[in-house]
Amino acid sequence: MSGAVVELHPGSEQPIARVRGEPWLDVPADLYIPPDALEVILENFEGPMDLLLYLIRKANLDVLDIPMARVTAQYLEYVEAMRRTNLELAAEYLLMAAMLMEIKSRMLLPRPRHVTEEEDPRAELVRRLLEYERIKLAAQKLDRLPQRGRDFDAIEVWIDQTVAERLPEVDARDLENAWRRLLALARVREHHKVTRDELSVREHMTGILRQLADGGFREFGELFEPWRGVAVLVVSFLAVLELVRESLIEVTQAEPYAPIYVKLVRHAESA
Amino acid sequence: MLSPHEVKVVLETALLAAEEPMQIAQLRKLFDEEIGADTVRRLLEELRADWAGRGVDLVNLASGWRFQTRPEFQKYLDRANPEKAPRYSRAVLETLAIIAYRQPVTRGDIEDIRGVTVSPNIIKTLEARAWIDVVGHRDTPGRPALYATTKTFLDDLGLRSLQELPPLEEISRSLEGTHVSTQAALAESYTAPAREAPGAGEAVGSDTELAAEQQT
Amino acid sequence: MLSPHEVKVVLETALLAAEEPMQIAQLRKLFDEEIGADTVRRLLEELRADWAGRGVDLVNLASGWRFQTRPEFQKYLDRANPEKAPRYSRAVLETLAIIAYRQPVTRGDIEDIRGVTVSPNIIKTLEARAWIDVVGHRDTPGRPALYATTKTFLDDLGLRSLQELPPLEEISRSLEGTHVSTQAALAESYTAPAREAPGAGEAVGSDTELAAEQQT
Repeated sequence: MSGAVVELHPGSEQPIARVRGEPWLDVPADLYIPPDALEVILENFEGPMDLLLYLIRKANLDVLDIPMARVTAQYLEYVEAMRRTNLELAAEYLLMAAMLMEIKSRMLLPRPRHVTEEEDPRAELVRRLLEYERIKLAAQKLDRLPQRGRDFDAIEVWIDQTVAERLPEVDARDLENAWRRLLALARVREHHKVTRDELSVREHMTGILRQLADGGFREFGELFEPWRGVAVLVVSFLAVLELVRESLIEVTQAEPYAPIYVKLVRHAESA
Repeated sequence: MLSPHEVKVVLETALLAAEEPMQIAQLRKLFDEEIGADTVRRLLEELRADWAGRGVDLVNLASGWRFQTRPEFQKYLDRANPEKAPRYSRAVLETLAIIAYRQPVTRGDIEDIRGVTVSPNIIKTLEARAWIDVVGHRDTPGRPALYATTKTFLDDLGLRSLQELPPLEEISRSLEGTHVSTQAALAESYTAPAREAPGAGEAVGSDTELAAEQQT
Repeated sequence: MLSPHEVKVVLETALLAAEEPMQIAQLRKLFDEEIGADTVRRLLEELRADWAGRGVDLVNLASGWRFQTRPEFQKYLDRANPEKAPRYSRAVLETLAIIAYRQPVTRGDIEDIRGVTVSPNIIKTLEARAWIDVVGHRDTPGRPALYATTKTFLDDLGLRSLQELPPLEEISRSLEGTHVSTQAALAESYTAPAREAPGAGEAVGSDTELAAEQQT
């Protein structure tokens, strides 16, 4: 690739570029730039703002009083040169060209006697150039700060884990909380003393849960065994109610008198 | 030309910053100039001596030299990383609370209060920690062991005596429902154990949960 | 009860072993007993002094205290570890500078200042380094993300706050009679990227270059 023979050093004491060993001491006044050099020069600019700033700074022009005609001409010659060499030109460069020409033409219009800074057609461009330059210099300064990984490393000494397993810590507060929980549970249990009757309800609850274990629907009536007598029927019914109360099963009926269906409630945790 | 002291400072810096143990050959590459392997080895031994009495040790492993923390300092490091701290399960904490507040108690007493059987693992966990021990046997059928908390328990919790545990009176008063805290405790008891919920349908059975669980 | 010397050894050990900078509050948690924040601060200053003249420095950063190698020793470390940390391209550095100095900013804001489109790679590079993150969205059509720098950014550049960033320069009207630094910066800004030159012939204008490149 021909670009490889070009080195670029604009703005320094060294030749701006070296093309096939020949030094180019400056961006030439007539702006004839060999295509090879142009390519490399452009790569060194971060976009039209950067190029424009370079042209202004290089010619040592006053940023606050930019000679628009001169700068626009120079800029356009660069853009023209790029087009001649068929370099793919980013839209931003053309946009800037249009902006420069617009400012230039507005400056040719007769101006009011007292031109305030805001009325200067260049004001916005100048603001943007100064902001860009400020950021560009700040970026260089940031790059000069010592950077972890590049200029220094954080220390992280190996932690020797040969020690026995780590034991949980407990404090008095934990014990108090545990005790409170127990008391609260004890209170709840008082209302549901596990009596013989209750146990038989729980036994039926377990039975119903087993029947529904596949997760499918059962018709309500299937859960009962009427042939075992009224007592068992009542206990089974209590078991269903208890299961509903504990949100373990759900009972659905589409409309009055339609069949009632029962299925397990799927808790997110049990998934 | 670096002085031996300067070479030692560079070795120390490189070893402190290294992610992996470093071999003598690697350490020699730190320098522009030629430093003999013997010199490096001698300076490493000096460094090791310099670090005596500190929390970090220079050790010589199969894969090279590295700085590592001394095991005695593990407890301090652990405190700095509480998110890695293992925690006891509710079952262990409740069992411990019952023993602490109701000692001496039998396993049956604990089961009566908790409403679930107490797995032997829970008792073993607390005994292994030397927080509880058997102080006698109740004179009932089977002569069940009576558990109580130890001095180690008090020491580890930073208590001088059982009197310094949060007072029980307050808690028992709250049992009457006169205290707002009971409400809070009740609310907690319904929200906190949500993770234990699946399969709790038969929770009136055995306490199969793990004695201690690592918090993730 | 630990002696001040013992406390200092624990602090040193914890800081040497820590993955992240540690705050005073975290350091106080290392201890069982109550150690005042002032005491910890004083001992940290003592530690810092103890380490003077070594290759490692105790520094106070945005997110706390950390041991790190002194930049003067990097040349030795680089010899042992030839893969260098990335040098960022001008595009990345300028984007970072805009976010650092003008935060919070949207990608559009960055493009307005730089005058070129910002490639997603640049943002990704800075996000991957955890130097920037999205702190919100501007309430305009498209709700563009607002970027800001992170604590890691400050830590990695050895800064305690954004106040410590190099001040933005007051730009002069023209180069005549300006401070040398601007001159030098101008020269630097066009010479430094020369090493990037060969290759990307189509890179003109847009940020198609690699966001970060390894220095060779």
